[in-house]
Amino acid sequence: MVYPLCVLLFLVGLYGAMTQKNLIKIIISVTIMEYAVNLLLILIGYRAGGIAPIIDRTYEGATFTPVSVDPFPQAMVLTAIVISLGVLALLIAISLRLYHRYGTYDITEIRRLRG
Amino acid sequence: MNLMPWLIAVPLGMGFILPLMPKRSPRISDLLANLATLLLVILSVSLLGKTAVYRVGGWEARVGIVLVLDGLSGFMVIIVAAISFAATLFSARYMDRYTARPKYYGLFLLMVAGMNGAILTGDMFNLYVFLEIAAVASYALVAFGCEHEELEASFKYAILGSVASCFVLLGVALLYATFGTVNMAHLSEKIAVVAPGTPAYRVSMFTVMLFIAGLGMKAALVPFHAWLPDAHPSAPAPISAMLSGVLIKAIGVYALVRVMFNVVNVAEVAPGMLYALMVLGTLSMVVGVFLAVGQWDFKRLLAYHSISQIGYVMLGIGLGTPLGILGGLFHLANHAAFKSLLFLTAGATEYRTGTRRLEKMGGLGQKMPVTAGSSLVASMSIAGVPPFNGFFSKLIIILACVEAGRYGFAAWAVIVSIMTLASFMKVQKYAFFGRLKEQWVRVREVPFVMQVSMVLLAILCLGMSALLLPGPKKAFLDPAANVLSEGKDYSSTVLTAQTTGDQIVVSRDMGEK
Amino acid sequence: MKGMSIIVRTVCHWVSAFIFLYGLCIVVYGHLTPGGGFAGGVILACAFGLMVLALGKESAVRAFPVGSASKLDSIGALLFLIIAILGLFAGGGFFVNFLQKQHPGEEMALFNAGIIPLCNIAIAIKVCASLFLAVVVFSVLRVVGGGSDDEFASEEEE
Amino acid sequence: MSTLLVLLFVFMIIAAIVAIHTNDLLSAVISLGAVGFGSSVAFLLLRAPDVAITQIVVEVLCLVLLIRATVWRGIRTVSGSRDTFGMAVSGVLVVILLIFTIIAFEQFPTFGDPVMNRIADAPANDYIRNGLSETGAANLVGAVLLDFRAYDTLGEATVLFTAIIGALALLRRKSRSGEQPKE
Repeated sequence: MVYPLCVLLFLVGLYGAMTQKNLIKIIISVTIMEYAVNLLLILIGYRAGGIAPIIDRTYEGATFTPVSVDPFPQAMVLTAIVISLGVLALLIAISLRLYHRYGTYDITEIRRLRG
Repeated sequence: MNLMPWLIAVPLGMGFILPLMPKRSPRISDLLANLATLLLVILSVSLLGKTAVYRVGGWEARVGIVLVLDGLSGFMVIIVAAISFAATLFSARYMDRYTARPKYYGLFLLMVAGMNGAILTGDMFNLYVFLEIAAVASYALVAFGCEHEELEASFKYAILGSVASCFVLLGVALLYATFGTVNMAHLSEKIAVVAPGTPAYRVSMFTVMLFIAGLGMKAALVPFHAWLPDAHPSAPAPISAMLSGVLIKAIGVYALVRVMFNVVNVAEVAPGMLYALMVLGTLSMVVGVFLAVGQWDFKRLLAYHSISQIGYVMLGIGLGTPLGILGGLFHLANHAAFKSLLFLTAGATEYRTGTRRLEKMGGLGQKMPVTAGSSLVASMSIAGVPPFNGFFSKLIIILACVEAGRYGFAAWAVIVSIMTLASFMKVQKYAFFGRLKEQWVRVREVPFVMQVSMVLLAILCLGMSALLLPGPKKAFLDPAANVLSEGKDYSSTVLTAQTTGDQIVVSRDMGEK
Repeated sequence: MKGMSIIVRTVCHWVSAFIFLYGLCIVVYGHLTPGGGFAGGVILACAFGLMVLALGKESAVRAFPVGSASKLDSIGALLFLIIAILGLFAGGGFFVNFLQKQHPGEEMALFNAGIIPLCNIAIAIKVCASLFLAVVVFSVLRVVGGGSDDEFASEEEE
Repeated sequence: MSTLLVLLFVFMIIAAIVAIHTNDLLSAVISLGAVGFGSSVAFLLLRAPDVAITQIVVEVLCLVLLIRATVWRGIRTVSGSRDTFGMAVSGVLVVILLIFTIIAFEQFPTFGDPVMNRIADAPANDYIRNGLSETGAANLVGAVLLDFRAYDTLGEATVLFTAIIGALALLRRKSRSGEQPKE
């Protein structure tokens, strides 16, 4: 039940990225897609009734191994979050410059190229 | 000491240092950037012919990240290094028109580092990370001039690129959930034993589709090509040369082929996927050339031809036969040389005349002999005129199609080749031959370093036909093609590599077979 | 750009100091508790961002000049790479955790885990500097639609 | 636990739909914030405190950047007509993708059953078993991030560096030097 909902979130973002006409709305849609993928990775690593993958004095050695959730997807998601922050900053910079040139955020009015 | 990590550390470190350089004295940045790319050429040539596995952080392949140098990645690294050296040499004078040169070179070298990282990595998630480095740097470089068209093209490119990266990351996540690992060799070992029809098989096929969509978008295969004809012409000329010459190959074609042949090994697991690759390739080939024929913008025309030529590469590799793969990879290398040369000559004419419209040019050959000469060489190569490299690679691809019994595909390849020839005859006629127009009487040849970089690439275009001679073929092309045609050997090569004292892990030479 | 009212300014001054300390704490204890270089670096940048928003750009830039932020950005990234390359010379491989291999610290101690805390610090410097730059540059731009280059004022002082 | 997560996801999907369909940019950005904070809470519920901390601070920063970039400049509403045909085509495409994904997820490992249970030689097992003894870091996410897979983290830092350098380069005051090639 949880996985399909996560995919649905991804597809909502994809739908937005395909249909929106406003630069900021497109950026928001792409960000939603990235959130959905991050959530999916963390869902994959979850262990029912598990604990966070941080060893402290109460859980040491053998008692920790069978209860910890998977630390690997968490590390991947941390990386992915920072990458999406970087991409977001660059996209905002491009759209600011576009606004400066064209005076609008509407892509139907930003159309000098034909491709 | 093993030289492999330096292929990434050198451009990365220089990319970090260059933005610190003073803006007032651009020559320091020129010098450092050229030094870095020259060093990359030396490093990559010195690694030629080796097969090695490097364990980053000293962890074994399963646990940590490995860098894998085999025939294919060595081949790609040399192409990237050679083209980026020519491009930095060209930039030294071409970029006089722009400000913020230290940032330009910084982004350039970070893009090269991203490509080298993506080529050398043996880990799916690491592939995603380095893909993003190269892609993010290229988004910024496309918009570097900050003009209307450049920003528009860059935004379109960046959004499509981000969506594509999301697909790639989704694919990596699904593979991890199913097989518990993201190491390419380890994954390949696990996918090889999956029986068709099982849930794991279904997930891996879905993942391959995600990768075709995501990486195909980066490689500009036809249904996903919309960004390329805008983005590539808009960038400064050396960047266009890098994007068309190597970026779409390193993070598009190479990554896709690596995943499909070495990780999933579609040739055995799902031959239908290879057929899909061939269809996409042929579609790109045909659509690209039809869109190119009517173009009058020099760089835009070249960009459409990039789509078409990538189609050839995909068709050759998609055949899956050893000859087809050889032809595809050879065409990939050739295309890197002649397409970047064509973009540089287009940049050189624009540098002097200030226009990219072909109908406004004319007779420039009299005033710019070096540019015209190298452009002629590159045009003949891309059009497949006999003594030049493009002829041989296209011939091999067509022969491979015939050999595999795919006559329809072979026919399309011949037709597209003829149309390419027609299109480039038009370019030569309007731009460099004919009567010199009144307004271009005072045009002069471009500065010396720009000539040097164009002549270097022209010599490369001429000399690359020699790669088909038995000796060079055995050293350069065969090992690369073997990596793909013997796709399932990849995992055993990486996983059984023996550790020695200095972490240099050399296994059996894959080129020997 | 002007700042906000005096109450907001005073509160933000105090609060940003605490946020800053919290960020440092997250960075330094990154290998023992949740957090690490990235989270900590972003928190540090948020402390500066709060100052930019509340006190106005001038006072924030006085505390952390844009020129040195852009230098720190490169230096932080370079430090991380240098740690990686040091592993090549001291530990026999790129990114080898040579400190931990040679001098394993006491488990659960602050000075432990070899290069991990060092990497956290380098990353924090880098992330903080670059995000501070992003906040400053995006919030001080005076963008007028359809303008030419001259009306475009992104100030990155040398 | 599972019901809570489902409710959280439904909330996030609604917020995402609002973010995409509202005509007011400020509401759209705030709804994006709702999605982000929702995912941060989800990370906390899924026992990923590192990710939750990072997500929440990154979210704050994203919102600040987006609001300062757009709404602050007085651009509040989305104008322009909607392209019904494009929406229909995208809708069909999304539905097709949804069907494909549901097929792919049909016998996907059940939720709460991580790879360590199913696959003996998964690297995650090594990380959990030997992470502390081999790297000395008690926070295993930190151990994976900065020791086992530190190379990824170098790449990640580079992406951020590249993006910021790129943004600074794009927002420079003058893009052309105005210097004509010397004749």
